[in-house]
Amino acid sequence: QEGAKVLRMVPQTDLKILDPIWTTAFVTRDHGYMIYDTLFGIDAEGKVQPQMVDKYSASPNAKTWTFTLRKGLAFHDGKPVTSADVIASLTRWGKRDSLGQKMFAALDTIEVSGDNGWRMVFKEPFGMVLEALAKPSGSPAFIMPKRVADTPADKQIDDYTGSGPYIFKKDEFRSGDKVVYLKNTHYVPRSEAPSGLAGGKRVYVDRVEWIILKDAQTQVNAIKTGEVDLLSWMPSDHYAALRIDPKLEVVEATTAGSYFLHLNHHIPPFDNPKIARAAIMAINQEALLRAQMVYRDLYKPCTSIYPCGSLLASDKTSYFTGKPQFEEAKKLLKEAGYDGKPVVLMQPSDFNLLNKLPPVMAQLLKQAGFNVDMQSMDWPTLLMRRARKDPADQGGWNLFITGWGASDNMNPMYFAPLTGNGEKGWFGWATDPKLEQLKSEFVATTDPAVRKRLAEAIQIDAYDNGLFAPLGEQKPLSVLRRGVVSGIVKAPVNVFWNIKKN
Amino acid sequence: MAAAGAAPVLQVRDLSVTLPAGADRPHAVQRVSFDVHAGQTLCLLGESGSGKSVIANTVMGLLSQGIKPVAGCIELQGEDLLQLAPQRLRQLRGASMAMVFQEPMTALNPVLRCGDQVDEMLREHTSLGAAERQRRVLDIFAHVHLPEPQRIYASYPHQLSGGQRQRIVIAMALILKPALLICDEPTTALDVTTQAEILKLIAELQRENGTAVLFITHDFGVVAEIADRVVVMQLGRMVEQGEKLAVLQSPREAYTKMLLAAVPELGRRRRPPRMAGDALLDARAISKTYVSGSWPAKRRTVHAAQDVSLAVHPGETVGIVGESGSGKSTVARCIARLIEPTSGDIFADGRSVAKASGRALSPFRRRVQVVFQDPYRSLNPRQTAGASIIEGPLNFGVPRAQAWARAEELMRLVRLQPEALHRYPSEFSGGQRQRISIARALACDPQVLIADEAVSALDVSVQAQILDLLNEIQQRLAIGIVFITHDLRVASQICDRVIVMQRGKIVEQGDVGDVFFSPRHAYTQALLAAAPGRGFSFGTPEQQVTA
Amino acid sequence: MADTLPVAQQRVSMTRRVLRNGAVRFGTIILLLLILAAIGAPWLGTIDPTLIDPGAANLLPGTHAEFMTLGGDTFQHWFAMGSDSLGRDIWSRVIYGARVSLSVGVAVALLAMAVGMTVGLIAGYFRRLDGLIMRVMDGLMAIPGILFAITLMALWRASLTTIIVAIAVPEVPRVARLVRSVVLTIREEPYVEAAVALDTPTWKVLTRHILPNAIAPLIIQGTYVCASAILVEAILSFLGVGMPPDIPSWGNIMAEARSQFTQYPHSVLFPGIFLALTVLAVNILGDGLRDTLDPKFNKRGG
Amino acid sequence: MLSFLLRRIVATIPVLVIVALIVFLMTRLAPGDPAAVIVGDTGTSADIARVRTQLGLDQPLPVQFAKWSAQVLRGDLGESLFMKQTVASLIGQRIEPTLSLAGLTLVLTVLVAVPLGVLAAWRHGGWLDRALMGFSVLGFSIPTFVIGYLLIWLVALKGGLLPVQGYVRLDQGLWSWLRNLILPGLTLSIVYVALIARVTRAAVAEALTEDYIRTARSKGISERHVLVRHALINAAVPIVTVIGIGVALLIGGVVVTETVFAIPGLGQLTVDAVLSRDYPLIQGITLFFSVIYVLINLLVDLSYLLLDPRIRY
Ligand SMILES: Nc1ncnc2c1ncn2[C@@H]1O[C@H](COP(=O)(O)OP(=O)(O)OP(=O)(O)O)[C@@H](O)[C@H]1O
Ligand SMILES: Nc1ncnc2c1ncn2[C@@H]1O[C@H](COP(=O)(O)OP(=O)(O)OP(=O)(O)O)[C@@H](O)[C@H]1O
Ligand SMILES: [Mg+2]
Ligand SMILES: [Mg+2]
Repeated sequence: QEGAKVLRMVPQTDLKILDPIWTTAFVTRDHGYMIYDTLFGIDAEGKVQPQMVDKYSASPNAKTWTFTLRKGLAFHDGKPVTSADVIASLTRWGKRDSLGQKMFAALDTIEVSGDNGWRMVFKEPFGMVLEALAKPSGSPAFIMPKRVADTPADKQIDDYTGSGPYIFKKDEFRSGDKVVYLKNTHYVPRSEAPSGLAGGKRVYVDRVEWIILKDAQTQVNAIKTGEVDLLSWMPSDHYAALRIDPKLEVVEATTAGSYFLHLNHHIPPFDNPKIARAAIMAINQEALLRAQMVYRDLYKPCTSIYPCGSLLASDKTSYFTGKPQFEEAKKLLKEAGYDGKPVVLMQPSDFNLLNKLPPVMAQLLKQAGFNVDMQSMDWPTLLMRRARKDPADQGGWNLFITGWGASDNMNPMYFAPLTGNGEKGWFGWATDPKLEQLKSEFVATTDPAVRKRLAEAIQIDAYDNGLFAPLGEQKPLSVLRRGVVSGIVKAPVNVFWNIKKN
Repeated sequence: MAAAGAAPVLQVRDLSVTLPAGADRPHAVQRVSFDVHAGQTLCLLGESGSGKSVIANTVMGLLSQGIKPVAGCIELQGEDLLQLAPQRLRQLRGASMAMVFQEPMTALNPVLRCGDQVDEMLREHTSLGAAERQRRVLDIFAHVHLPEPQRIYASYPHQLSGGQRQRIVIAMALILKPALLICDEPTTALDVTTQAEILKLIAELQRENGTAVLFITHDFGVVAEIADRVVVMQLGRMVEQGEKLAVLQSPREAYTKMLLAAVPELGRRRRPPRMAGDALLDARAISKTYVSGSWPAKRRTVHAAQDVSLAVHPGETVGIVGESGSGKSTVARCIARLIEPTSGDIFADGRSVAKASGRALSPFRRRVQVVFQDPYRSLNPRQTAGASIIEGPLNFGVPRAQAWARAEELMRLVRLQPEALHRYPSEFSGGQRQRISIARALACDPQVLIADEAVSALDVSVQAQILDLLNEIQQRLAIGIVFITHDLRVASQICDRVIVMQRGKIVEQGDVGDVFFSPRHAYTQALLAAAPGRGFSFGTPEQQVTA
Repeated sequence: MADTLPVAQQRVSMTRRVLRNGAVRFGTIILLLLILAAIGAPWLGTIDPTLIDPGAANLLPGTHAEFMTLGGDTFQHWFAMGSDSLGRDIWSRVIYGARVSLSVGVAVALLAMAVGMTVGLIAGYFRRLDGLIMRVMDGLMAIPGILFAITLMALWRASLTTIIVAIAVPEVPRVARLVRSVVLTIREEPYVEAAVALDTPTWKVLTRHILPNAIAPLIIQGTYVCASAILVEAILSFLGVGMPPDIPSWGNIMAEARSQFTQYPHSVLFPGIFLALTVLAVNILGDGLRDTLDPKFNKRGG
Repeated sequence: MLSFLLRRIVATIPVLVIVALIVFLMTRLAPGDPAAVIVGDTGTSADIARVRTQLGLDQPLPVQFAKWSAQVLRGDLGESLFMKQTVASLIGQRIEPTLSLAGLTLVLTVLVAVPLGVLAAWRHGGWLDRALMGFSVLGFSIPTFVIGYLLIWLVALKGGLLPVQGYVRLDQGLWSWLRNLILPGLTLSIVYVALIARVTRAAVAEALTEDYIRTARSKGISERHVLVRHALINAAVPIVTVIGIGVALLIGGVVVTETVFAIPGLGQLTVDAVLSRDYPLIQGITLFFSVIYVLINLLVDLSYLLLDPRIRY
C-alpha cells in the first residue's frame, strides 16, 4: 500500500447494522451511500436528478413511469447492473420504507422493459415516484444485486456488494473500531459536476477508513494531531477551539437539522388540542438552542416545520412564533380546563445531541403553567417508552424531544411524524383526517406550485392541532484538516466522494 | 578456654534500658555490667520479667519500639554496638553475633520453609553454592538432632513441634559459628536427651571457635552443666555475679539463696491419694496422622500420634514426658478436641466427643481448658491480657465485673500486677505471657486442665509458686491435670502418673515413682540419665559426684 | 468499664486517645464541615442550583453577572466558581451536590463494607460454605453493573436508596474477597484456636479475633469505594438511571463538564476539590482511627 | 490440590447456570427495547412489533430462555441482534485490546505500587508515606477522564510523543502496539497504584511488627531482603487479592479509558450491548466474564496456597 491515499475520518456514530433497510440510523444510511448507488439523487437545489438512471419518462396522468439505466454500471463483483437487480432492490425496499410502502401500495405492476429498463404502472396517479426513488434519508432506495435483494426483508443481508463508489472491506470491519472502504476503480461517475446527492461521484482517495471515536475530546485531539483527517460531525462543545485552530477548517457539509417537540395525542392532556397548543406556546427557541448548542453560529431559530430556506419552507405558522407566550398559554390552559396533572417529559440523558433541551423545556413548560415531571432515561428506554400508549403515570409519556435531518423534513412525505391516522401513525398518534387528506393530495401531484400550497396548508394544520413543533435548527458542521482535505460536497446527508487528500 | 587476660568478646557496662509508660517499672534493666570472654559461657539467671531478654535484645540492637537503652555501653570485640551505624550492625549480626530467641514459635517466618530460613544465613554471609549450602543446612539439622532433616528442611514452621522449631532457631544461630552466641532460653521445649546434645554442640563450638556464649536460662541443671560465670538478675538489677560454683553453692545474696532453694529435686514427693470417681477424660487409642502436601507437591504423611490411650481422674495429675516431636502436643490438642483425631475415641462425661463439632462441643469446652505450649501466639495480639483472660468466663455467662475481679485475683496468684491486665501480649516477657496463659485457663474453672509446657519459661521460684497454686486448686476442686513437660524434676514433683512417649507412641507409663526410679524402657532410662545437673546440689557448697 | 478500675493512671482512655490523635480530629473536622455545608446549602450564598440561564453560560470563576431566568426575572449574582454550559451557578451546584454525593459515598461504602465483610468472614471461616459463597460472588462480579442498575431502577423507583444499592452491590464481591483472604490466613493462628478452646461463639471469634486483622486493608478499600461511588453515581445519572440530572451531585457536575474540560476546566476542578477533600477526610480518619485503636500498630513496630 | 481444582471446575457449572438465568431475567426486566432501537426514528409502533416478532422477542420468556440455553449448550452463544456477527466473534475481536491494556496496566501498577507500598510501610509516617497518602487521595478522587485528557494534552498534544487514540494490534509490531497503550495504561494505573500501594503499605506495616522480622534482622540480612522476603511475602495474601480484583476490573470494564483512548475493548462492548439492549450479546458477555472471573479467582486462590502454606481449603 505504499503511496496509497488513505482518508481517515470519524463518522457520526458507531456502525453496527449494515443493512440499510433494517434501520433508519443515520450512520447506516451514510454507509449505504458509500457502497451503493441510487437511481435518483437530490441536488443542491433540492431538485431530483437522475443518478443511475439514464432516461426516464412519465405519462401525463402520472400513472405510467418508464426508466432506463445508464450504460456501464457494474457491481463490485464485476457483474453488470440490470433492471432485474433494480426491481428486486426496489421490491425489498418497498416492504420497509414508509414512502416505499405507499408507492408499492399504489403500484399496479413493475416489470422489465426495453434494453436495461423497467416500467412502473400505478393504479392511481402517483406524483412522488422520483421523490421516493431519490429519498435521501430514512431508508434510501439503494440498488443491490438481485441475489442480495432477494433476501427476505425480515432477514439482514450479509453480502455487501453494491455498485457505489466505494467497496466495503468486510474482513477489516470491526464495529466499535474501524470500517474500511476501498475505491471502486470500476465505478463510472456521471459527467455532471457533483451537486448534493446528484452529479458525478468521483473518488480521489484509495481507501477510506472510518475511525470510531466516541469521545468528543478525543475526536478533537485526533484531528489536531492529524491522526484523522475529517470529523463528519463536529462536537459542538468544541466549536470555539476548533474554529480558531489555523490547521483546521470548519465547513458546512450537510443541510441543517431540526429539533422537534413531540406531543402524545393519545392520552390526556394533549388529546385536547388547546392544551397541546399551550405547550407549544411555551417554546423559547433561542433559549433552548442556546442551551444545547452553546454557540450562536451553530443554531438558528426557525418556525417552519420544513427546513428554513428549503423549497417548501413557509412563514405561515399560525400562532407559533418560537418565542414564549406564557400568558396566552396560561389562558388557554384555563379555558381547556387543564387539571394540573403532571405531564411526563422524557429526557434521554445519554444522548448528547439533545439531552440539554428537556431541562430547559421543562422550565419553560412550568412557566406556562404546566406541572412537569421530567424523567431521565437512556435512549433505548425512551425509544421503547414512546411506543407505549398507556397513561403517563402508568409507564406512558406526554412529551419528548428528538432531532430530524433536513433530509427528513424537507418533504411532508419524507417526514415520519407527520401522521394524522391515529393509532396507526407515528408516536403521538394524532387523529387528524384533514392532514391525511392534504397528504394524499400532495402525493397525487407533480406540480411544484400545488405542492407548495399543500405543504403550507399541512404546516398550518399541524400547528393548529398541536401535533408537534420545531425547536429550531442546528447547523451540523464538519471539521477537516486545512490544506490536507478538500472537495467536500454539501448534501442533505454526509457523503464522502469527491474528497481530495494531499 | 581462652586466656583470662584477653579482652572480652562482649563487654556490657552500666547498661540501663527504659520501658515505655505503663510497664511494670520505669527501667527494664538498670546499671548492668558484665563481660563474656571468648570460649566462656555466662549464664544470665533471674526472675521472670527481670530484664534478661531485654539485655539480649539490646546487644543485638533489636529492641522493640518504646524500649530504649539510655545509659552505658555495649562493646562487641571493641566496637560499641550502641553507637554503630545500622549498616555495620547488620554486618555483625548473624556473622559475629547470633541469637536464639526465647519464643521459637513466633521467631520463625510462617510462610518460608525452615530450610530456607536457615539457608538465608549462608546466602547472606557466605558465597557458597546452592548445593553446598543445602548440604551444610542438612548437616546442622542433623547436628541439632532433628529427625528426618530432609522433611524438616521442606517443612513450614507450623508443621513442626515446639522443640523442632526451637532447634531450627538454634541451627540458624549456630551455622555461622559466630563469635558471640546469645541463647535466650534455647532449650525450654527440648527433652533432656536432645537438650544434652544441643549443649554438647554448643560446647564443641566454643572449643573449636572460641565462641563466647551468653546463656539465659531458668534451668539450674543447665547452669550447673555449662556455666563459667553466672549473673543473677532481679527486677532489672544485677543482684549477684560470679563464678559458677561461687554463686550456685555459696550465694551471698538472699535472692539468690531463695532461688536456689526453690530448685525442684528429682525425687519422690508424697502426693495425696487418688480421689474416687470416674475418669474426667478418657482417650482411647487415639491416633493422629498429618497429611501435608498434595499434587503437584510431594505428599508426606506424619504419624504424630499412634494408639495413645490416656485417662484423667479427678484430682489426678498425669504427666506426659518424652522426646521432642514425639506427639505430646498433638495428643493434647486431640484430647482437648482442638483437632479431630484420625482414629480413636474420647469420652468425657460418659459421652464420646471424638467426632463432635461446633455447638455440640460446647459443654466439653467448658470443662476442659488448655495452656498452650506457645503462649505468645495463643494470645490475640490485639487484645489486652485482661480481655483475653475474661473472654472464657464471659462466654460462660459470668458478669463482666465479676470476671474482671477474678482476673485481677488470678494475676496476683500468678505473681503479676493486676494493672498489667491492660497491657497487650507484646508488652510482656516470655514468662509473664506464660503466666497469663495459665491465668486464662484457670479463669474458666476447668475440670480438666491440659498444660503443655506451662511452666517452662518460669524461673524456679515463680515456677514453684505456680505449681503450688495448681496443686492447691486441684486439691480444692478435684480437677484433673494433664501435664506435659520436659522438666523431669517438675514432673517428678507434681505428677501422679507419667506417660513416656517416643515417636508418637507410648513407650512406658505408670506411677511416677515406678517410672522415674525404676524405668524399664531403654528410652526412659536414657531420658533420666540425661537430666542436666543430675547430682548437682544447689545452694550447698559441697559437690556430690554420684553416678 | 475497664476505666473505672483503680489502675492505669498513665494509660489514657481509648476515647481520649482517639480524640487526641491529630489525624482523627482533622478528618472529623473536614467531614463535619462538608456535612454542615450540605445541610446549610441555602444559606451559603447559593441560588437554586437548577436555574438555567443560557445567556450566562460558561462564566469564569469570580464573575459578577446578571442572571436572567427563563421566565424573564433578572438579578445580580456573584459566580464564585463560575457557571456551567447551561449557565447554572457551579458554587450552588457544588454545595447542593454535597447532599447527594456525601450520602451516596458514605452509604455505599458502609453498605458494601458491611455486607462484603459478613460474606467474606463467613466464606473464609467456614470451609464448607467457602466454595458456594465465593462462586456466587464470582457470578455477581460478572453481571454488568449498568445492567444491574437499569434493572434495579425498573423494579424499584429511582431513589437515593436504589442508587446506593445499585452501586453498592457490585462492590460487595470485591470487599468479600479481600476480607476472606485475610480470614483464610488468620483462621490458622493459634490464638483463634485458643478462642475456640474457650468456647467463644463463632461470631465473636470472627468479629473479635479475625476481623481486626482485616481492618487495615478494609479501610483502604472503603475509602476507595466511597470515592468511586461518588463518581459512579454520575455515570448512572448520565445513563438516566440515577438521580434526575438536574439534581446536582459532584459526579454529574464533573461528568457534564467533561465535554468542555479543556476549555473550562473549572467546572471539573471545583467539584473535584470537594471530592478530594472528602476522600482525604475519610482517608485520614480511617488511618487515624486504625493507628490509635490498633494496639499492634500502636505498640510494636519495627 | 488436584481435587481442589476439580471441585472448583465442577462448581463453576451451577454458577454459570444461575448467572445465565439472572442475566436473562435482568435483560428482559430492564426497560428498553432492541426492536425500537433497530427500527429507528421513522418507524412506527407497528414496525417495532414486526421487528420484535422477527427477533423472536414476542415469545414467552421461558421459551426464549430455553432456546437460548439449548444453543449455549451446543457451544453457540448466538448472534447479536444488531450486527450480523456472532457473539463469540464480537467478544473475540475485543479480547486482544482488553488483555493488552489490562496486562500493561497491571505490569505498570505492580511494578510501581508494590515497591512504593513496601517503602511507605518501612518508613511508616515518613515523607514517602505521606506522599503516598496524598497521591492515593488524588488517585481516588480524580475522574479517569481528567487524568486521560491531561496525559494526552501533556504527552501527545504538547509533546507530540505518542498518539492520542487508537489501538494497534500486536501483529503490527511491538512498538506500535506499545505506543498506543502507554497513555491509557498510565491513566488506568494511577487509581490502581493508589489502591494497591496503600493496601501493600497496610499489609507490610502489619507484617513488620511480627517477631520473625526481628529474627530476620538478627540474621544480619539486608533490609531489602527483610522487606521483600519476610515482610512482603507474609503480607502477600491481601495484596494478591487486591491485584486479582484489579485484574477482574481491568478486564471487565474500563469503559471511560477505552472511550477516551478509542480502544475497542470489552468494556465498551459491554456498555454498548447494555445500552442498545442487545440481549444475546449481553448474555454472552456475562457468561464469558463469569468463566473469566472464576478462572482469575481460581488463580488467586491457588496463589494463596503458594504464598501461605497454612491456608487450606
Ligand atoms: N514492649 C514492652 N512494653 C512494656 N514492657 C515490656 C515490654 N517488653 C518487656 N517489657 C517488660 O520488661 C521487663 C523485662 O522483660 P524481659 O522480657 O527482659 O524479661 P525476662 O527477664 O526475659 O523474663 P522471662 O524470663 O519471663 O522471659 C518485664 O517486666 C516486661 O514486662
Ligand atoms: N500440622 C502439621 N503437619 C505435619 N506435621 C506435623 C504438624 N504438626 C505437627 N507435626 C509433626 O508431628 C510430630 C509431633 O508433633 P508434636 O507437636 O505433637 O510434638 P511434641 O511432642 O509436642 O514435641 P515438642 O516437645 O517438641 O513440642 C512432629 O514430628 C511434627 O513435625
Ligand atoms: Mg525472656
Ligand atoms: Mg509440643
